[in-house]
Amino acid sequence: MLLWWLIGVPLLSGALLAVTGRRADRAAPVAGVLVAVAVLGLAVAAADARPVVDAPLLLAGIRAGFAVDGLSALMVITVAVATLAVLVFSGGDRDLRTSRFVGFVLLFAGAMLVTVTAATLAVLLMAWEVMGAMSWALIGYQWREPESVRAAGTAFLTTRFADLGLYVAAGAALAGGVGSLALAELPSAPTPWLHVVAAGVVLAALGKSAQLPFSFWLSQAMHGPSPVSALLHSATMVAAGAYLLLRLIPLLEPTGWAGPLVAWVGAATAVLLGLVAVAQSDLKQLLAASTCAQIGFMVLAAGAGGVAGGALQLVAHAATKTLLFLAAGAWLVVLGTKQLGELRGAARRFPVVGVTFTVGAASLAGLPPLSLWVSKDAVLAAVLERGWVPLYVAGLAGAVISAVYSAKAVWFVWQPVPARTPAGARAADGRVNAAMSLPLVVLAALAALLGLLPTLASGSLAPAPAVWELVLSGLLAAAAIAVTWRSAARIGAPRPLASWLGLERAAHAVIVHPTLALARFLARFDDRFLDRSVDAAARATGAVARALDRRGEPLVDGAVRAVAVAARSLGRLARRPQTGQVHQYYAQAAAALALLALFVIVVR
Amino acid sequence: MTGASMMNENPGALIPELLLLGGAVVGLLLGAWLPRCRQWLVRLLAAAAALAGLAATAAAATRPGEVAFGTSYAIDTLTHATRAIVLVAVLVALALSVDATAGHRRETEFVVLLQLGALGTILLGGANDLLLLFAAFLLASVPFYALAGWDKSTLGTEAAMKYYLSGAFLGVAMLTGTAVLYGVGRSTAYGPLREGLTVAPVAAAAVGLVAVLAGLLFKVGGVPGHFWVPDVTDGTPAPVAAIVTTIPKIGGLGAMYRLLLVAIPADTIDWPLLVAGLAAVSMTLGNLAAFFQTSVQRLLAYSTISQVGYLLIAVAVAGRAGLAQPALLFYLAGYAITNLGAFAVVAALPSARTLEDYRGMARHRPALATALVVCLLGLIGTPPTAVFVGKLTVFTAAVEGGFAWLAVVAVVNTVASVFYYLRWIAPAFRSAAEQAPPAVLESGGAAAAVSAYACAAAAVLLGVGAGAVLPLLSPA
Amino acid sequence: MTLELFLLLAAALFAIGLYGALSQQSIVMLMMGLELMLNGVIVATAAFWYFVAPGGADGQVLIVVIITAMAVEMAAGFAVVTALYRARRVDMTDDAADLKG
Amino acid sequence: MLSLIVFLPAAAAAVLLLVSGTAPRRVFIGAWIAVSAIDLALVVAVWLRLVPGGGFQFEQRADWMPTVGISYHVGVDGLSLPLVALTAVLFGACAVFALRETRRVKPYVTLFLGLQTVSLGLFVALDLILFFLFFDLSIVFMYFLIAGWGHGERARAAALKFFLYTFLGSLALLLGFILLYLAARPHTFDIVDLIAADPLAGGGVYAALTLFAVGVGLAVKTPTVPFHTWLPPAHTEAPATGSAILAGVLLKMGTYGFVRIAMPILPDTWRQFALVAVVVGVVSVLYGALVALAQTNLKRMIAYTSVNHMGYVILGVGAAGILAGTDEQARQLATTGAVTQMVAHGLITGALFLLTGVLYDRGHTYDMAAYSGLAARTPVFAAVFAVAAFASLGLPGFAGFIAEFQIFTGSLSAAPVATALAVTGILITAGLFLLAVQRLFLGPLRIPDAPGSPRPFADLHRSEIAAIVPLLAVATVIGVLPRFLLDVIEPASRALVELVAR
Amino acid sequence: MASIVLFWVLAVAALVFGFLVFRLDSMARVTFALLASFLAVAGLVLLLGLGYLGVVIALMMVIEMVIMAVFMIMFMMNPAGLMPMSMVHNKTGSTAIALGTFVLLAAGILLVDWPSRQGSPSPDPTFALGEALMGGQMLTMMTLGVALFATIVATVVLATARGRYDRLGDDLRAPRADDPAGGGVGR
Repeated sequence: MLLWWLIGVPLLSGALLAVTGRRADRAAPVAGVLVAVAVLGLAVAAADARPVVDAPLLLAGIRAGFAVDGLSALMVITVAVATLAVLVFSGGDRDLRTSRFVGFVLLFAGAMLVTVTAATLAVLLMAWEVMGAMSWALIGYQWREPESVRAAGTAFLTTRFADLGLYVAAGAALAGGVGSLALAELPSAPTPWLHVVAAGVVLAALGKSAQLPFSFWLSQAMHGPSPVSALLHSATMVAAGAYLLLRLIPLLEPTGWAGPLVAWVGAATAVLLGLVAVAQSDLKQLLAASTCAQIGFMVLAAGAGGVAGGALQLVAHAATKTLLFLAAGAWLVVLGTKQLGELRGAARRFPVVGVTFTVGAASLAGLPPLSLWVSKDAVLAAVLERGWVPLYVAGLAGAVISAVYSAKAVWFVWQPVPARTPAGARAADGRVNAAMSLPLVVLAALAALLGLLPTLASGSLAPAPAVWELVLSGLLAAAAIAVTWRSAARIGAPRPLASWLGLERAAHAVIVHPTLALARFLARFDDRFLDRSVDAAARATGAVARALDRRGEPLVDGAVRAVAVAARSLGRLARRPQTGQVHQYYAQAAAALALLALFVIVVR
Repeated sequence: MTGASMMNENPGALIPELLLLGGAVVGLLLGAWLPRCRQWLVRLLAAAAALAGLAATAAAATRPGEVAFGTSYAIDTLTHATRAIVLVAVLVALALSVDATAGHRRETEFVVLLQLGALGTILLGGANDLLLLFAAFLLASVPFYALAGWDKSTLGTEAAMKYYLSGAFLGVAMLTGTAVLYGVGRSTAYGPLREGLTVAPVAAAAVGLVAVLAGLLFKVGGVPGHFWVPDVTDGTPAPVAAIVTTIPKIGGLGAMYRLLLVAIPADTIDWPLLVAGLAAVSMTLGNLAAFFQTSVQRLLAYSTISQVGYLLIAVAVAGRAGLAQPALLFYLAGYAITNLGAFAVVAALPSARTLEDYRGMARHRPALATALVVCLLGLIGTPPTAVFVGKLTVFTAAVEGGFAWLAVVAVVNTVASVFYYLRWIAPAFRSAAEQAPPAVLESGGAAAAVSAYACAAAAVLLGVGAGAVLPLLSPA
Repeated sequence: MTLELFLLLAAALFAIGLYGALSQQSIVMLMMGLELMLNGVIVATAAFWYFVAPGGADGQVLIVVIITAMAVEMAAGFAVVTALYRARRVDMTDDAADLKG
Repeated sequence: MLSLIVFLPAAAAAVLLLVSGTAPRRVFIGAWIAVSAIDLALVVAVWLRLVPGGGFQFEQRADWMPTVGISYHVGVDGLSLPLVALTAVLFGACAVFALRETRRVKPYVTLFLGLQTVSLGLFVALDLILFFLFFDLSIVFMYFLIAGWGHGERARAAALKFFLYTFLGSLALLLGFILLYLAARPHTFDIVDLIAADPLAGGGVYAALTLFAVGVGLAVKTPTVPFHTWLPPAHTEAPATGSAILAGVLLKMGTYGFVRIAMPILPDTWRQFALVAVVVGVVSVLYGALVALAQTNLKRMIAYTSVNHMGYVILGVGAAGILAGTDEQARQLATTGAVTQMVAHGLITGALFLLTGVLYDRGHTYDMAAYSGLAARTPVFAAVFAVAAFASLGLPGFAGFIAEFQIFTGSLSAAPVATALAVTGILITAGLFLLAVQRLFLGPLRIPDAPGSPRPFADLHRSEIAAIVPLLAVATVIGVLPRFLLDVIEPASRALVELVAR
Repeated sequence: MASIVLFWVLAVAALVFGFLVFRLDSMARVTFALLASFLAVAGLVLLLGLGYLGVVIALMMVIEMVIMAVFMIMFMMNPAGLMPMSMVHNKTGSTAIALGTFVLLAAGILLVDWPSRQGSPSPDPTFALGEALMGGQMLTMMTLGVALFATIVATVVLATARGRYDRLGDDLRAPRADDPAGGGVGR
């Protein structure tokens, strides 16, 4: 029952708010926060009680099962916290104090909660897709802006493309005899289907997590409000992919290929998208790319089988990234810009935001003793345990790069306030109100302290990173920061990196444009050819008739033109014998009768 | 089989026919003494005769079948059904012609000619001997020639001329065929003829059969004896057109069915294929030619040609499909009532001659428009009208009799026919610009309209109640 | 005197009549063609009776039927021509061809 | 009971015909709403008393034409009852929606009541001829609705095409029925008897031809590629309610025919040619989705998505006929999904068509390029449309997902490649619906300046909300709590799958 | 022998006169040519032993042709053949069809294996005919009778311009028939 409440409360209250519309705008922010608090309470309770429930869904075997186990417990709390933080923060933003926004956020969070507690593929897929749709609604929240709308579409379509993998996986699981579609039973599918299931799951997870080659949608998603980004990038949506992979490590293992593939994709994303982040001049874009890169570590962990490391990374990153996005959002609200160049001195002018941002960035950079430093090394330890040295090296490179871009961001905001206000930026008279600051502080604390979690729950982290690894990564991070600090202003932005490796253009060129072209071609085909050939037989016969009667005038009725023309010709032909002349009737009748007699004689 | 022992000249077996004849003779005499405006008595007498004939038919149908007047006249289910359908058609024709003929100086003759023609048609259906067949052909033809020219208009007389010339020419063919069949079969009675034909030279028998069929095709208006149909239907008043496109078909098809089934061994002449071909050509030609007609009567004329095509399917499978006879007879009944209904609508709007004249009909004459739609959809074969059951049984019989291809042709044709029926329905339901009914939609009288309603209702009821009727139509 | 000879004669008369029926414009002349065709049929019928089935009377009755038919059709034809002539002052088939199509 | 449900609207129509046409239009539409409500209540009563898995229930059988094996035979089971309910719901919605209809209300209402009888009758018919009767009459009624209340001259052309095309299909169906009738000993048109007899067991050319005729007839109505070309013009030119019924109910007649007639009566042949159905289904899915994607006319677009959605149904029933390499559960899932999809599509697309009717009512064009940013002016309309669009693109939480998910998972083992291809259909539909929502409602405001402007571009009226929202609500309930529906369908689809496998 | 000669003479006569029907210009001559052809055929029928029928044909045709001659003269232009004229259409086609028909028929006649003769003529064919007419074919004759009756009604309807109501008023009460040209016995 607890679990039903956990997923029911946000979903129902969210749906209620979303449906109520403007009438509830006034009460929405408060209601949202209250619900979020309730959810957090439920989440904690659920994490403690570890409930398992289910209900019949489709055919007898396929049930709507939910369960909270270790991984889920961690996730539900993370999700609840992130949601609460985001709702509290957005309460301070005038544009977001609508029941529509709060409703969608709650629905979104509810869907994520369902995702992380789902025990069967069917329910997981449902929540997974709802999350995608809600991301559309949230990214496109400012629907009058064509860019946000387009960004929303891109996000939804890209993730849905990946979701197709889950549909196929579900089918393949059923084909493979896993009639219940239970996640736990998926690995028991026989070979041909096992691979299909794994491939589908991997595709879906990579798409949701904006791993290569799907990363571009996350860049677009920055058009949404900052709290949305915070939610999307931290505990939900992109994290869902990583969560799914972590949850289904037992499925990846027996295939032989899925683990290494996933690991390599994760590592590649960590490195390449890290470089992309370095090249960004827009703070939110930088953070977005860094999200991809950081999620890459989780994916790497999943590929290497390091559940604990991956989960830790997930939680730590959630706290950190929520913090960073909210900070960026706060600046965006008060300063009206998110360009790094225009944010010079922002931290000095808004010290609370600046400090918390710096804490978050330091964590992101992997500076000891902050949370991501630990979690990253936990992931890398899992990789190393496998003996995948190249991957380990790549991971370290990724870590170094993350230090570089974190340092770059921090460098900018702590620069002295420029003398003249950049054009287009809002006059700096805004204040960061309490609703915004409170979550920042809390999150900063979390981001800093979550690294201690494994030590609290002693021994739960396996394999634990060796001391030398921790030291090595800490040193590398520090060194990278030091180097960056001095050259931050000169970091260039190579085109491919600045434009997110051109992934979106590639997607357009490879998938969107051909599809549209095919669609247009087929539409023309449908109109011009298929429609007209409705009665090709009649036309063929009609050809002779038309030769006899060329005067066939164009018919008003365009739709049935081809048939009609043919029919008209035939109709005229059929009327030709009726000349009105009796002697011609006679001749025709006589000839016809003679033919009939001959016919009868011949066929006999 | 022969001679006196079987000789049955009991006139009691022919009560319906005699009633018709008596009605005609008495009616003619009566009419000679009646004032012009009291000629409706003759019509009443004719109706009474027809009703009495129906009662007699019903009574006779309960008795087992027999052969009367030597072997020349068969009284069986086919004959009973022919009688019943023709008599009902006569009743409808009497009703729907009231508006056009009441008080006319030749009203009496109209009624009498109708009765005589109907009598000939019934005899056609029962004829079991080539000689009687031709005599009945003659009797079923001449009165209708006169009906065609009855109104003495320029178009009506032209129609009569064409009708007559077609009939004379194909009548000659029919006599030729009779002579040839007699020559190779040594008899004109169907039973002995069949024995004679089993050993007869095929070529001569084929020529004879085709020539005899030519006359019957003239009666039913099937290709190649169809040339008169459009011209006569178009040139005559709607009641006459209704009569000549409906009544002769009933007996003609019955005669064809009996002739082929009883007298012509399919082993000698492949008549099923012949009739199937005729059916296919008839329905196709009729439908195609109807496509772009603008005159409603001409359109209906071609539609009757196509309907003959469907009816011929049942003839083609005579003896090869159990359903052939009930299918034929039921379709005939449904066709007769539906076709008369459509013509009744035309008769009710005597000024509307083209499809475009019917524009706005639904608004100004909603009931009549409904009747029209029911009848036209009925002719298409939309369930649950009678023609649908007819088509269903006919198609079933066709497939059962090995003519699946013919059923396919019929299906395609049915779809094609929808087009021109809809060309008529569509303007009727288009809103007319003006509020007042246009002049062309002025009523021609209540009788035709009432007949139209009755026919439309009957077409549906017959379809719905087909279950009760069909068992009566199977061969005993 | 054989059946074939009679039949050939009948066929010849029939063909001549057919030619007349097809080629004559005047309705009455056309009717003559039809009569001539029936003339041939009479010959054929009589021959069939004599050479094939002399035992029965069907052939004879057929001839009676043919003669009656000739009379009936003649009468009907004249009546039609009269009516047509009264209505439109023509007696040619070609001139009465308003109904077509 | 069933006969009452079926003929109540017709009786009401007959009574209404006697009422003068000058009576206030509320009388007619009120009567229609009342009749629909009663019908719906009766259907609910039947639903509550139905024993799932109990075969045909509420059967009534009376000889009609015993000599040709035709009887009046009606009954419902788990396959037909959901569709009966769908029909009742949709007609109720259309009745409410019609409150704003002003043109010739009397014939409009009587035609719709007639159509209601016909539609309900088709889904309860257990005799082929009875089925055909309703099948054919649906064409006739719909023809008059399109021609009479459509958009002008083109509507008549579209109606004509609709009539001719679907009539050809119905006659092909009739030929197939005749072949079935002749194959059975004793000859009968009774569906139950035919299923029991399995007259064409063993296949052969005759059986193949029979299935071909039946299949073509149903495929035209469904419609599947390449028999779909009547659909876009018919939908585009039809009035909103007509489109809703056409898409929501009439298209189902085709697919229902597959599960009621083609599959159980011709199991061997169905299995033999199941792959054809699968291919046709997949082609319809992709083709319909792609062509819809390229449309600029909103109603045409939705019409093509019908082709797409019906393609899933065909895929599902086709997969149910492939025994090799599948287990019964998968086939059953595919069948259940196919039936669920019929219901889901009826509700969702019905709502969408009613919404396009609203759009046309306000802007007098379906051209999406003429609109933009309507959400500013008509927030409720935008929200309802967006919900309907997301429901239609198969978002979980709505009925469409439940259906499509079952079809995909059930079909994959039978036809892996085809299903994998078909899955991409949901991506394309997602794209096109997003595009449509984006073009119409989002971005800066733009309203077509049709003649007669300035016109208020009003938001949804109360009657429109009352018509459309319940449809989406039902779709949502099915999407969230599908058991009440699946409990009815599943036993029947199990029985069907067993019949196909025999 | 004599019968053979007679056959040929009559056959040739029937054909020649028949042919002349469509070659002569004068309507009167045409009519009589047709009559001659009929008479020749009547002779042939007599030759085959059907005395009664031969005579009937001859009588019938004489009457018919006389009536026809009257009609010819009534309606047709050029009744006396004063000027040569042609009133034919589609001569080529007609000729082709007629010749074709003849060729086909003749080929058929010569190729077909006609049935052999069965039975023999009754001693009195006329009596046999009468027996048939009063026996097995009675209904045929009755029908023909009714057909003649119908023909009378039909021809009257078609051919008369004025009916009883024109002559005697709508209630048939006129004391005198109103005829444009007086008629009847009392003239």
